[in-house]
Amino acid sequence: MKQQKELKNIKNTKNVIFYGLIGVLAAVTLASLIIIIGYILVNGMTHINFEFLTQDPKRMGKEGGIFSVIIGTLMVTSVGILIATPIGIAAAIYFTEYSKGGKGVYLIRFFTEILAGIPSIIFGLFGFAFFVIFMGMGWSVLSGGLTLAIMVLPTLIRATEESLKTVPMSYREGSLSLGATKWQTIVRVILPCCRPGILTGLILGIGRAIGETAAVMLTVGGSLRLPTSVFDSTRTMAVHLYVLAAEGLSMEKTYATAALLIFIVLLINTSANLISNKLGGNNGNEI
Amino acid sequence: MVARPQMDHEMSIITNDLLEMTRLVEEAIRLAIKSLTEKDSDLARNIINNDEDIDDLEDAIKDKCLKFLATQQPLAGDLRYMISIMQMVRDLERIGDHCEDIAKYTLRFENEAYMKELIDIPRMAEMAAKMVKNAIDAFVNRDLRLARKVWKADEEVDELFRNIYDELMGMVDQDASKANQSVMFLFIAAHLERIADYATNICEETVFTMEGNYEME
Amino acid sequence: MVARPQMDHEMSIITNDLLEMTRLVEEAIRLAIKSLTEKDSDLARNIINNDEDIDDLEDAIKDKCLKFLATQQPLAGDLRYMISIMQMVRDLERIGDHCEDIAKYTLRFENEAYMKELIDIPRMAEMAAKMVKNAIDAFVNRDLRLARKVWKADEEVDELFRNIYDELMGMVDQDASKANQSVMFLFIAAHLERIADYATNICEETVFTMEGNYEME
Amino acid sequence: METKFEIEKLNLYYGTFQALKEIDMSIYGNKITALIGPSGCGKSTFLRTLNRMNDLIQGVKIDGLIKFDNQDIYGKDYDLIELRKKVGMVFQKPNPFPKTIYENIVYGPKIHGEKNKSTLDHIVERTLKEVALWEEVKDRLHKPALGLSGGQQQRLCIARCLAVEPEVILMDEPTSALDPVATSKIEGLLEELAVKYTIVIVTHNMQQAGRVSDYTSFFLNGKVIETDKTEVIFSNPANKKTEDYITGRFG
Amino acid sequence: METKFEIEKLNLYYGTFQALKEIDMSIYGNKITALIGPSGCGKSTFLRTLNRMNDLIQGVKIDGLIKFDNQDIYGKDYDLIELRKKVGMVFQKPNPFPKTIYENIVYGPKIHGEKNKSTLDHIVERTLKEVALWEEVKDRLHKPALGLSGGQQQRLCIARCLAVEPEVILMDEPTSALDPVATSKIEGLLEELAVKYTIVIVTHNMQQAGRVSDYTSFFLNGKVIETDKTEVIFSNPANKKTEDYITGRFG
Amino acid sequence: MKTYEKIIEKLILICAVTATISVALITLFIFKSGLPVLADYGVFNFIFGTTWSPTNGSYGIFPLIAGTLSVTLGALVIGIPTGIACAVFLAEILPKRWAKAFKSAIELLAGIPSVVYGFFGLVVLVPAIRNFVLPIYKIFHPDASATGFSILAGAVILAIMILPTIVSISENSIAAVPREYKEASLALGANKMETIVRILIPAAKSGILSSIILGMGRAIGETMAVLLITGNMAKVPNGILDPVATLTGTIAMEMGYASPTHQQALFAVGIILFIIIMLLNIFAQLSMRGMGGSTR
Amino acid sequence: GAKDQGADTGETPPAEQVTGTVVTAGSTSVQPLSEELAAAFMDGNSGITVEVQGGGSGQGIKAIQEKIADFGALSRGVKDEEKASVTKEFVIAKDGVAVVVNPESTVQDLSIEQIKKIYTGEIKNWKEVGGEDAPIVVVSREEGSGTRGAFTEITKVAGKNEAGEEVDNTTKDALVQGSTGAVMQTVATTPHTIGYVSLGSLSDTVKAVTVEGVAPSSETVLSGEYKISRPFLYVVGGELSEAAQMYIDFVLSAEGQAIVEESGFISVL
Ligand SMILES: Nc1ncnc2c1ncn2[C@@H]1O[C@H](COP(=O)(O)OP(=O)(O)OP(=O)(O)O)[C@@H](O)[C@H]1O
Ligand SMILES: Nc1ncnc2c1ncn2[C@@H]1O[C@H](COP(=O)(O)OP(=O)(O)OP(=O)(O)O)[C@@H](O)[C@H]1O
Ligand SMILES: [Mg+2]
Ligand SMILES: [Mg+2]
Ligand SMILES: O=P([O-])([O-])[O-]
Repeated sequence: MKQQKELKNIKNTKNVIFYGLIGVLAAVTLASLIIIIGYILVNGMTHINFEFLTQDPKRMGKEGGIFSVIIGTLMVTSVGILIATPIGIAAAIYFTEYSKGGKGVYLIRFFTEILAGIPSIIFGLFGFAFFVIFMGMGWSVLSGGLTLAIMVLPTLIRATEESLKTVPMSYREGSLSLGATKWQTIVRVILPCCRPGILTGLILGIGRAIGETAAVMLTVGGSLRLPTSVFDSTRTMAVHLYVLAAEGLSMEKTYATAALLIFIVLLINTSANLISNKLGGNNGNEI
Repeated sequence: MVARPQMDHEMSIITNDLLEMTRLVEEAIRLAIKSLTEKDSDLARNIINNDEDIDDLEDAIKDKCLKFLATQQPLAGDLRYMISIMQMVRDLERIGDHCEDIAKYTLRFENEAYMKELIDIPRMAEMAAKMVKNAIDAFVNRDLRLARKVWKADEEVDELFRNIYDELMGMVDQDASKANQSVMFLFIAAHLERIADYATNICEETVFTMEGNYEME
Repeated sequence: MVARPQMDHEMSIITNDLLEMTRLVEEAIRLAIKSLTEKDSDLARNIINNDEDIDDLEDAIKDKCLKFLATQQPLAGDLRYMISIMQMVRDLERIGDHCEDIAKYTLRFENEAYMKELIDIPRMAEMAAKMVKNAIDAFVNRDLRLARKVWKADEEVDELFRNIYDELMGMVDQDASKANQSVMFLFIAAHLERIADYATNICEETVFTMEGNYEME
Repeated sequence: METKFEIEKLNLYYGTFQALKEIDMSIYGNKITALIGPSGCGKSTFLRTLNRMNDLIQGVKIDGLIKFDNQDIYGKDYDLIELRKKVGMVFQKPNPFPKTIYENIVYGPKIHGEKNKSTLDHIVERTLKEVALWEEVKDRLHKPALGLSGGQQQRLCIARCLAVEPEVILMDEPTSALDPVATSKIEGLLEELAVKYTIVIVTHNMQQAGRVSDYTSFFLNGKVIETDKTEVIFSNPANKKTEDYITGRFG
Repeated sequence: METKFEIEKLNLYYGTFQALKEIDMSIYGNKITALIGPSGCGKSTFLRTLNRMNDLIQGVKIDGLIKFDNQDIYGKDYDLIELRKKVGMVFQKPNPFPKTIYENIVYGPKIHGEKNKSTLDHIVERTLKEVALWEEVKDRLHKPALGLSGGQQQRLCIARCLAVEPEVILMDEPTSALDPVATSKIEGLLEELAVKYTIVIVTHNMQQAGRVSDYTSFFLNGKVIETDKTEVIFSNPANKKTEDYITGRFG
Repeated sequence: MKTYEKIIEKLILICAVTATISVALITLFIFKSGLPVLADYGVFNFIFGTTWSPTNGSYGIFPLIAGTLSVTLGALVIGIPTGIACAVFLAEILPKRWAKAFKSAIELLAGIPSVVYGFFGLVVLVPAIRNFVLPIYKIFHPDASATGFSILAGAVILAIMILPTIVSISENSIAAVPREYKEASLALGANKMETIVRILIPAAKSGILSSIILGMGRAIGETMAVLLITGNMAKVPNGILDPVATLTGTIAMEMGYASPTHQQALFAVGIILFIIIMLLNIFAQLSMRGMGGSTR
Repeated sequence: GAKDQGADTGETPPAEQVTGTVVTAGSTSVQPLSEELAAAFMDGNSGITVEVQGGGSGQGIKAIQEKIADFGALSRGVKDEEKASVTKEFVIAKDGVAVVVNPESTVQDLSIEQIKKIYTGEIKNWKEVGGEDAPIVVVSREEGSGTRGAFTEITKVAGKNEAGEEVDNTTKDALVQGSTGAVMQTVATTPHTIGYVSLGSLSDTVKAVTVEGVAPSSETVLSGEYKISRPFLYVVGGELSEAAQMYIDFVLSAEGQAIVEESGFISVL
């Protein structure tokens, strides 16, 4: 009995320490989040105004707004995502639905994993050497988009694959047993189930693309011009932010750009959450 | 929506078979007595032959019940119903045997005139036949009151049997030459009494099916 | 590892009950005839009283079988075994009833001397008792050969019954005063013949349990 | 009695493991055939050879003959899609697609080229009535199928299967995920379906095999030990192993 | 006969939904009590009130009295951990931890402070023997438990539960994920366990309730309709609803 | 019918090998540019040389490797316990509603561009370390001096950056532990803490491990944030307050201004980085496969 | 030329108007100036687009090699190994390199020798150069930086060794920052720091010290009093396009050089 009591006391102490530690660490995480985002937003929001959003940068961004940069960001990101999405989804489909195992597939998969781990600076070097120079695309939205596409490909593949894997085998069997072909099954049953998963992957990809600096700087260039086609050079917000910060051109604009960037990321995340919640009702994972 | 169409369907087939068998048996009782009273040997021979039908029907019903038990695995009321039927058809079959026996007596006395007019025996036969029919009806319709009535009716049959016994034994005492016929009539009456007994057994089964025990009162 | 300990356990309990009932019934046959031959009214009364035990045992076994069917849901051989037992105990119970009837005759002739020494009837009783015992043994031990032997033995009993019938009717013809006793003995013999019939029915059940049909040959 | 499937000397290997051994069997039209046997004896494997769902699995090797309506379904020219249309399948766990009830049912017909809206409507109504689900769902045809209860879902899957007008329906333990009430509804349905369709059902539930099927096949270790009328199998099987299995003496 | 649990006027609410209504029941020591009833009638809910597993679920409200060995288990001072030790639980799907067989069994004793290696060894051997698994696994005690077959896993889970020396074992459809052979092994086991333990088992399988239990309770819509000896419930239930349910007339 | 299915299959196969082709091209281009330096300078000298001074023709990247590893290690030391604690907190302790909000907030951290982190580190964290951490550090090492540009700064920022990865993958895998395990443990009389420590975390270990490895990959590969705050001193560090230079930081910083040979040297650094990442990936895959057996 | 699709953008040009795109790429120190110049140039020549890219001096060289830019912008001299790919170089401006210290520092002036000793690690404490008793925190630019190149060369931090090879002796204990802004940020916020930044980017968050008594300014650099300065170059790899020629002409014109001065750099005129 006494022993029991002792045991209980030990357990109580352990409990207190355990929960205390977890609570503190979680609080620290949350605090760092709030501090970082808060710091940037507080310092930056006041400088975001209509002009900042609608004017082109002047004097390297020391003055004026970041309109052309916003457009540039949109273009580069869109090109990257538009190229990566179909390829990524198709690749994921290949891995989960078509591949029959074996060394070859294992290798392909392995390299895809490798791709995910390659640092962005190396993508930048590669993009510069390959797209900008070797393919003769110059610094352009297209070069950057293609580089970003390769960069976000593993993210997309992985997310899509994960959600493809959660589609119960029984759906495939159900469809095939009704006389559907494999492709019909994929298009009509499996992919619709994966919409939230693919969307999540897409959002992650967009996030990565928007936030990317090193790779973009080397491939899109740093022109402050408003791009009129995908062959033009431009600058993304992340690059702009980097240049502003690095050259110490204007603290004000630096904070404002950072705040806007965070704001956009926030917006994308929230809308993604909303959309996936909505699609979620249609998701097969629930049974 | 009926959740057990197959089960109900098979049960009703078996019930119908049971009714059919009852009809055959009831008829056998009546015809047996008819052959006796009217000294109709052909009829008697018919009955003896037809007993096989009853036997076959018994086997068929039991087989169906067995298969029903094996495949449908009934419980509670359904289970008791099936068990009762299996017991009943055995009784019905035995009633059939008794009729066959009665018919055999007819044949044995084919060429002899009866020592007396038959009154009580046909009455008794009629009563027994009715009892069998009612017993089965009570079962099939789950009519406890009717079952109890039939069960009670057995007392009358017993009474009647005792009367017949006394009367016949009295006749033997008076005239030993009538002994043979008397004994025969006695046996026939005993058969009928037995048939009535079976009817009461059937009533007991009804009570069992419906209440789960054999308490008649 | 035995996969169905409960089931086997319950089956053996029921089998034991069946054996016990058989023992009681067998004893009842022997004692009934003993009370008759030795004119032992007390014994006769005992038998009549004890019939209730047999009846109770029948109810108990049937109840156990029912519960076994309901809870264990046996199939195939096990199912047939249970069904057979339910049919058999009914027959055993009826054998008991027949013994009771025989004992009642003993009482009826309590104060009368028998017109003749009883030889064939005890022999017949002994045969019937043996048949019952063997029939059940055959069933419990799944001994088809024994079952068939018992089934065949019925012919002897029938033969014996016919002899007794002729003998007794002959006596009545000669001496009408013996009619009463003769008829009684005849009835007793008929009862015994019936008992033997039941034994053959039990044998049929054995064949059914083991082979799934009632074909005896 | 028409023979729908005629199986002769069927052997099936998963890699080197032989899952089916020298199976000979006939499956009769408009009858319900139940396949029973201990876990891993090859019931599902056998069932899935009948509409070639095993083709999906790597390393499956088959020899022997399976004739469906007298044609060798593993023959070179045999149209797999056509086979799967004619030989529908219902699975252990109800697997309606995460679409609406309506979309689930018209999925098959649409795949096979049916576009006419009123024909599709008609198919939906007909099949839902066939599975006795019409009354329950007619007001929510365009609601998600996953909102149905398990038993309703399984009936929907059957309806979906009926929508492509199969001749045979294969069912792999179709009620093992359902509660008794839902199960008995499906069982009731089976008998009605057998009027029009041939049904082959795998079940672990001996009682179920007994209740619903006309024929029962007992599988053991990849072999068919005994096939007979169901009532015979359950009341008086010919083979000792069958009896041991159904009376639970096995193992 | 000893009464292990005495339940009086038990009501349970999930939020506003009342899942159990005025349950009165006694559960007897060293007996097997089966709970049957259609899906959603509250069997699992009831079972889980007995070791307070419902505490885990948010928004559960309970009133009424549950006495275990004459103590109110929902009483203020009642030691929840002690209760769960004494009232073990086995779940529908075999759920051995992803550890070794040995580790699975000693998990409970270790939690409760047992450190002595030889005592633990002894517990492992004893419990595995109790569940008739010792011979099958004694050479692979330190192999992952998930490598066992479903039936073995479930027996392991029972052994794991026995290792903390419970008085009562609650089982929620413990064989519904198993095949008939594994099921009948578990059923065989139950009867042996009932010598030492009190068992409450939820089952959808009426035959199983019939085969293994001493008492059966029929639940319907959160109420106990009838509790009686199993044989009575199955051969001659007092309540019409019970009869309708067990004969499949229900719904 | 059959033919169009075949064509689709081929198309999809092509998409599937895109990633592989990319890796091949990347490898090709990087090796093409970097190999000459490696060949001339000698792999051993390159990797184990302690002087990084391209202008002077010294290409020893050992300090850079040490810098990368120390920062990464620091980030893991901070990030793993915090991340797992956070994951446990989210999965097991916080009520569902709150957990969802918390989790999407943390995922937000993943979306913040790394420049922002670097910038934040530069203006907030570095001074903070100098002003608050250094005095404490001085208690133990009285003659220490530091500017705040340090392994610690890099580690903290990287830890924050990899937190979302660790938290969200770990949380998912903890939440994916079958409920039955938890119930079984509780039903055996274990309390919640015991259940978490002994059952949930071990059962989720493969997910947690992969989250760590992914996080590690991100930490190693991270460029811009580290660049601004670690001081970029190509020297093997002695303590956590020492500045270091990292592989990626050096490439990013110097590539723009480098002369052709210097550029080649940087590509060679890229090769080493590439190989490290490869090894890490192989290790990750192996360890995950090793673990795969013991979980469902 | 790199790109000429710019020709068909905008309204139809007058017959004699030259159209095209001029790309400059390279040093980020030059980039702000290039932006200004380009903007002013485009105001007057609506048919020509001047695209200003950063990337760094090295990238500038690479860009002209690969012909993706017309001009490479360099904030340092052309290295020997680069000479081969450069056909022409234009000095478009000069930039002083200011030596800056943390605003709290008491040091006002440093000699070139002191600076050299500080940057080679010989002098480690401020008190050795007349400041407070505190270790000196040296902040440098990265290897290859134009600013660093000019700074180390002029202060003799770098020089030929005995073998005659060019050696950069910057102390290994220097913090290295990758850009002007980062250096300023570092020096501004970190006590006891010393760094060097482009004069054009100098702001009052840091304190510029006088070198040999001369304060850094356009005038002092222009006059040669302030020693530490470097040229901003436009280099060309091949033939100039017409548009490029017009642009470089503009840059070197008085108008262009005025803009250079406005931007805080030093005119080469
Ligand atoms: N894809 C596969 N690869 C290898 N072996 C397999 C595969 N599928 C099944 N098997 C093996 O083939 C045998 C038969 O499997 P099958 O699934 O047909 O059994 P079953 O009778 O349906 O069992 P259950 O009742 O458990 O569903 C089993 O031993 C099984 O292990
Ligand atoms: N966590 C919960 N929140 C709300 N309602 C619940 C919850 N768990 C169960 N219920 C509801 O309580 C009722 C009883 O559920 P319970 O799980 O006890 O049923 P059951 O009899 O065990 O059914 P089954 O046979 O399907 O396991 C059901 O209507 C169910 O929907
Ligand atoms: Mg199967
Ligand atoms: Mg439940
Ligand atoms: O090349 P810089 O950036 O140092 O001018």
